[in-house]
Amino acid sequence: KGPEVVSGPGYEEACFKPWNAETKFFKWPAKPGPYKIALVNGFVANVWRIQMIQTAKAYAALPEVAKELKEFKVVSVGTDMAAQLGAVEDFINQGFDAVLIDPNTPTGWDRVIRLANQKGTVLVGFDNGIESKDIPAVAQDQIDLGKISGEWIVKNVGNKGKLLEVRGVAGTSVDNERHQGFRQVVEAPGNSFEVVEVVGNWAPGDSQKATADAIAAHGKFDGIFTQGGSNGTVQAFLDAGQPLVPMAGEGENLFRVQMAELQDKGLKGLSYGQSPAQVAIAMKAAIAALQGHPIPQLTSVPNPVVDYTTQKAGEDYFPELKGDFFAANAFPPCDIKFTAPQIMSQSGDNTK
Amino acid sequence: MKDLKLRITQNIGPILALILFLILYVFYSSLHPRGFTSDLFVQNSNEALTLILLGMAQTLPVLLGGIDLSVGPLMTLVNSLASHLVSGSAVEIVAGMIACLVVGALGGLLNGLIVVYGRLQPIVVTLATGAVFSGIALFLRPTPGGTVDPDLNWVATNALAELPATYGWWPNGSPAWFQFIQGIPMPIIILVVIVLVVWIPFRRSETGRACYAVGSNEGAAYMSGVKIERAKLAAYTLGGLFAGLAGLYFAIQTGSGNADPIQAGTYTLNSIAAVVIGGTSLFGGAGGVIGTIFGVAVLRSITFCFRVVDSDSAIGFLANPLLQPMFEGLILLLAVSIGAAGIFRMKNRLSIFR
Amino acid sequence: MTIATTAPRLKLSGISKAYGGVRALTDVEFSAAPGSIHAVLGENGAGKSTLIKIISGVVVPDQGTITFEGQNVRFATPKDANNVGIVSVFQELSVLPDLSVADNISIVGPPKRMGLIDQRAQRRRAEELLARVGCEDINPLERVRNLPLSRRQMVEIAKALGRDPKLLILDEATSALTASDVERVYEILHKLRRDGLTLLYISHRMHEIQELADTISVFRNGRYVSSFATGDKTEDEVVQMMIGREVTSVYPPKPVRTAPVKPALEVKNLSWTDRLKNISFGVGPGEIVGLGGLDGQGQRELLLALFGVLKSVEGQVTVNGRNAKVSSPRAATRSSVGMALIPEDRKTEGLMLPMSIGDNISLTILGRIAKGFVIDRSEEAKRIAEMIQKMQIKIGAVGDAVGTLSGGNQQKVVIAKWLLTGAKILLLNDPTRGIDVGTKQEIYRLLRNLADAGTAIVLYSTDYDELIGCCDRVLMLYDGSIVRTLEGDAISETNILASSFNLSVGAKTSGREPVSA
Amino acid sequence: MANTSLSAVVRSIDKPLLFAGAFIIAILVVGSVYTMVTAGTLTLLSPTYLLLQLKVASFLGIVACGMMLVVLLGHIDLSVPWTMAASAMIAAAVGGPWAMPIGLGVGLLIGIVNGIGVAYLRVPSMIFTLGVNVVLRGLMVMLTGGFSPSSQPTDLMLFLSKNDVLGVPNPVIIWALVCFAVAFMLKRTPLGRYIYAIGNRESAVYLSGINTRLVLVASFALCSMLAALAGMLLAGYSSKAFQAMGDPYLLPAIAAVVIGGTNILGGSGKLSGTVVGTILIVLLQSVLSVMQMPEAGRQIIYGVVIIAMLLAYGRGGRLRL
Ligand SMILES: Nc1ncnc2c1ncn2[C@@H]1O[C@H](COP(=O)(O)OP(=O)(O)OP(=O)(O)O)[C@@H](O)[C@H]1O
Ligand SMILES: Nc1ncnc2c1ncn2[C@@H]1O[C@H](COP(=O)(O)OP(=O)(O)OP(=O)(O)O)[C@@H](O)[C@H]1O
Ligand SMILES: O[C@@H]1[C@H](O)[C@H](O)CO[C@H]1O
Ligand SMILES: [Mg+2]
Ligand SMILES: [Mg+2]
Repeated sequence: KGPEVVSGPGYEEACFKPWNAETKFFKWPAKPGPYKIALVNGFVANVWRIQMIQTAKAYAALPEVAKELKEFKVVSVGTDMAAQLGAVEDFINQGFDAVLIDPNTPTGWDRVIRLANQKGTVLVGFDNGIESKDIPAVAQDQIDLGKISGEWIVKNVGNKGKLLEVRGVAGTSVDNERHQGFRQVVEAPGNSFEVVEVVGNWAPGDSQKATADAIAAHGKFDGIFTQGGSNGTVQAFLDAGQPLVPMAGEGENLFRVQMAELQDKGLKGLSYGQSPAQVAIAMKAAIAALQGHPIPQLTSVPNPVVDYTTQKAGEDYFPELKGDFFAANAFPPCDIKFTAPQIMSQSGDNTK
Repeated sequence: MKDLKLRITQNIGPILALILFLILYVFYSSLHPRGFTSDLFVQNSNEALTLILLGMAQTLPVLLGGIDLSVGPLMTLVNSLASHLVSGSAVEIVAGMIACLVVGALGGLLNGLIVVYGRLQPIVVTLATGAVFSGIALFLRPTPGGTVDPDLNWVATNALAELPATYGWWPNGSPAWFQFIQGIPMPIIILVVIVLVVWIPFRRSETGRACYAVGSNEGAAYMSGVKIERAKLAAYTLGGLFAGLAGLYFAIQTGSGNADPIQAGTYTLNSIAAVVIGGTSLFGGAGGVIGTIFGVAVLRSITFCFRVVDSDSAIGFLANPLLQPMFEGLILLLAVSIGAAGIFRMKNRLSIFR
Repeated sequence: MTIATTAPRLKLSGISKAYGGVRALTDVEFSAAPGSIHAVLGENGAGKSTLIKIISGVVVPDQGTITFEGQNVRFATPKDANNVGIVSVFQELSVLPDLSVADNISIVGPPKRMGLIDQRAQRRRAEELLARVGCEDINPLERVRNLPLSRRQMVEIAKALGRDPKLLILDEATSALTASDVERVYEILHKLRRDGLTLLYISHRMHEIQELADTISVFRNGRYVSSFATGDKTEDEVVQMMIGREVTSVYPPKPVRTAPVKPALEVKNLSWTDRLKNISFGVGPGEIVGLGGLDGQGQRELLLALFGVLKSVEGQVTVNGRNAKVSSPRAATRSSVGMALIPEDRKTEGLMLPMSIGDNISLTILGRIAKGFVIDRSEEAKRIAEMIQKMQIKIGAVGDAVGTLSGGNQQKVVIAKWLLTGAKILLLNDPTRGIDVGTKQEIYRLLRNLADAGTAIVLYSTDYDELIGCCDRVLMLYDGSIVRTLEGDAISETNILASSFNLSVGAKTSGREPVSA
Repeated sequence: MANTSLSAVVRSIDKPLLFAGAFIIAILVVGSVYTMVTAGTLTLLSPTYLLLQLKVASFLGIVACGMMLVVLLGHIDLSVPWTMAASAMIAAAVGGPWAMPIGLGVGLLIGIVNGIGVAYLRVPSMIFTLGVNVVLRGLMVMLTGGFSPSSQPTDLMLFLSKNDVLGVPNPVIIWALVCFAVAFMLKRTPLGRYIYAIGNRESAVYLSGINTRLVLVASFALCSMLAALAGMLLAGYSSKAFQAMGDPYLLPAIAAVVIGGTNILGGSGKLSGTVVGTILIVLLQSVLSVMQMPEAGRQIIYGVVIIAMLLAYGRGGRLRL
């Protein structure tokens, strides 16, 4: 059992953009709504995940979505793969129609996928990748994020010099793919960069410490690529009295504010967002699938990227907001339109 | 009769854990739309087994009066190793599994050797070896991946029925006696086998008792002519073996390897919590893995419950994903504080010191 | 009988042992014959325990040789000694509190079935051995933690017998035993002697030695003095050998009781769980009141109750006529109450063994000698020095760990820290257990002087000699209530033993409940 | 103690200090060789680098001071990570002049809760503080999720963590002050003596008429308040208070304390050791980072160093028999 594998065209291609030409489509037999949908998150104690959950709840609360939902349940199982597999299987057993997954690891999903197919449950992965080709997933191209950053750096630095790469949490696929993409570009023939690599764990504190050390040991840099905790890296340069240089970083609001304020001090910035709003696309995909529409096995979510020249206050970043959040939060083609501030300021306890 | 009373008072910890588990589990399975089914039981035991095995690994050092901060990393190390070794031909698979368990045992033995001959405190030794194990794991599996035999994965994570089915033992129907037991989840069978074949004999052996003796009063044990070094080494090695089993099952269950140090840390801390809830004294000398099994059951049941509470019910707030993490903590605190009830019943204040 | 008759079973020659700076034993010659109960006497710190530890493989001597049954032996661990038949019951008990009595008794070499411990057989074995030492009342499944000290010592003895030793060593193994237990142990030891065992017996109770030993060896500060048959020398001569000076009467004279003063401490209908029942008595300033009776009749609980350690105690306690609400040791030590308790077990309740002698002594008064938040160190040093001097504590330096002192000196430290507080009501829980005659004498004097200076003293002792020698009054406890009060000449061995023995039937069932974990 | 015997002094002339000190030098040498070879510089020996390390070390150092107090009692505080985060995040959320006092208040509160759990409920600290850590994490998820609080440190936090006095970074000065205060408390006040005493034998201290529960609660409170202080300084330093900001501080803090020669079972240890232990850990982390050692290698070296240090001087004696 399980979905029928069909070839395009898919449904709402503008929103559900197939990863590439080879990407196949899944088609489940249409079910009458309203549906029971669950979201199984892993680690929860970081802003990105919290914002993601908030977005999911806000999206589920939209009238046009709400009418499709009988129940929407969210659990965060922490960094424990067994618990995450268990939770998904539990919701399958409970007879949920679809389960959205922000996976702790890309591997190990075969069993639950097999069960889901037996019971006709739709699973949709998002954010961190899932290796299996038998489950529909929504993802941003992390390798591409690395490449974009690399190309932008080459554009702004020229094709030689000393670069600082601040990496994310070791062992995660997100970290690895961004790293690969970046290296592919800067190590491409024609470029001669010396790249100094440190680990910042996507956290400002760690990034700042690692950057400060790197500056102390290696002196001046000509360009920076960081995966997160971006403002920490900027801070380290300021503290060390080092001239700011072109830098590609994550989508934290605080970093974008710095990009705006410090550009004439040399911080030419690029900010790519791993958007927490992916979750909304995943839910939209799940509902579509349940309604019998074909959806891509791998939906490519456009990588929201702004740089110091293109970003607009009040839209791409929010100087007046002191809160901590990821600025990129809207996907117009999928008519997902909340701004991050809307999301983060809604009160915590509106569960549907 | 008098003895029964004595036995109960002496095992009050595990008994309390069992009761607590039953309460939570009945609550969960009664709210569960499908009720208590074989599927449910299979899923729940899959989810619990790895932590149970790791809790067992933690129990031994704790019985000695120590603690082992390296069980999680060691499990992760074996898990990463298994993702390289446990695949291919039947022979390769078996050999691979044995290799994994040996590595686990050796890891435990290493801890034991440093603790005994280095005469260092277990908590700091394992804090350090834990880092080393994590490092090796990351080295083996820089990113999650690898493969473990899919049939093995399927068999080990389903009801017993799938065992003959997967390997086609009885092409023309399974024998009658099998019908009775085929509903039992594989993880439960694995657990029972391990307890019967490894733990019970150890517990009843002289060395096993020596571990309790050492944990109870090392000096006295030494004076009484107990082979304290052998006991310690045995305990740590067995602990390592259990950690290895945890890592191996984890690999089989997830069909892959993952060196994530953060996950390793989570598992270590949960294993300690499970041991305590299971009624093993952190001072050593009293307790056992049976209690720990219930301890894990309690921990897991807490999270199970969050999946079934209805947001419009009286306890709907438990359904709020942004409140759950806090309530998880509060319930954990509650569970580990149950022992405190005893404190208030103590009529002699001296008995709280130990 | 004399020593030379038979070839010695055990022979030590030129044995020396030093712990860091401390010379515990110097060039010791010693031998013990088969079929003999051989008492080893000496002051605290004379080296008795060290000698025993060397014989039983706990510590390795720096020099010298040990010959056992003609063979030259070297023990690296107690196990080695066990293997040749040397079994010891140590001063610091070696019981395993969390294990059952049965497990403790068969901790090594348990009966086995198919390579595993045979629980049933082990239990039977325990029952037999316990019966042998007359403790049928102890349940083999009970955790040792829940037994009072005297029962634990009996378990230890049973455990030792279970290893059918050739050489059995009892290092103050009877220090907490009560009259009836002792009787029983004597019978056993005599039988073992008839069976040809060698027994080394260490005790500070003179009358025990006289009754039991056939041979006596005396040690003085780490050196072997001499051996002789019991009865060849008078008690006073022996004591003189031990402490190297005249001892006149061990006990200071009791003052003639004047008209009863109004009590400093008065207790009315004090009850606690089922262990204390309507206890009423008073202690006047200058009075030493003894608590007697078999061990485990509630004496310890009574002291703990007075000192505020026990919860939900009923009844009324008044100090100097004022109602004293003592709900914690802290409250008990308030200057308005001014109590002090010398606890049962100095190692776990009296001292922080790894900390310095000084830190241990001054602990009780830090609050008082602090100027604002800061300890006045010169004042502290002064007070400590005074106490060490006054109590004649034998120490290397005040900075040394108290754990390195011998039992007696450790006990002096415990007393010292309480005398510093200038307590007016002194509760003592068997304070001379494991303490040598010389030190005992000092302590008795001290108590009497304190009493004369107006301190009210309650003294529980498992040694009836002491009750007779020191107390102005003795309250005999049985099963949690005062059954008899002995006063003046009525405080006699016969009376005390009499009351003890009448009660001994009931006593069998009384020792079991937990005293303190 | 007023007059410890000379031998005792000599013995305690901190092996930890000597070994750890020597190792710190070794780390610097290795690091310098590396920079010399790769960049042809000796930056690791430059005052700027060393001051930077001291500055970075001060956060861990302050946490370790607090941790040492509870370790001396024979306990441990696993709630430090989210005590740091909670105090910093709440302080940032509150903002204004009251931010830091309230942050410290949060620490105090957490400490009291830990203290009550350990001293009154007698739950082993290892497990109670673990639970408290989970609860705090949950609370912060709720806070961020529900109210999107400001995460920006106040000017005071920024000043205390960024500025310096005569070239000495403020955090370093604060760390030094904390050290002096704690060392004095341990050496010269009754509370300090009680802490050591309880670490050796609580029952004896209790029977000496001392309110040991109060001592326990006070120590846990101090530990948490120091963690809170460190958290707020860290927020100032990285100009942001954020989820999980304390997570990288737990194990290093424990390691610093034990490398510094404090007995993990309580009862003995010196603050000077903890300070040196802190510096060792921070330098090690930094130099490994500078040498771009991959995570795997880092973990292994980290563990090996701790064991080596302890084997060198941390070996316990035999049981006292
Ligand atoms: N572990 C140790 N470390 C240092 N010194 C010790 C140790 N054990 C004993 N000593 C010292 O060795 C000497 C002999 O001690 P030992 O215990 O043998 O005396 P003892 O005769 O048994 O005294 P007591 O009658 O009080 O038991 C004492 O001065 C004691 O302080
Ligand atoms: N007091 C004791 N308590 C517990 N175990 C002991 C004790 N004394 C010795 N042992 C054990 O017996 C073994 C042999 O003792 P020994 O003194 O030869 O050790 P060792 O290897 O010489 O120690 P070191 O390395 O310090 O020289 C030791 O490894 C120790 O574990
Ligand atoms: O998974 C998310 C995103 O990948 C983001 O890049 C960082 O936070 C993690 O939790
Ligand atoms: Mg002795
Ligand atoms: Mg040696």
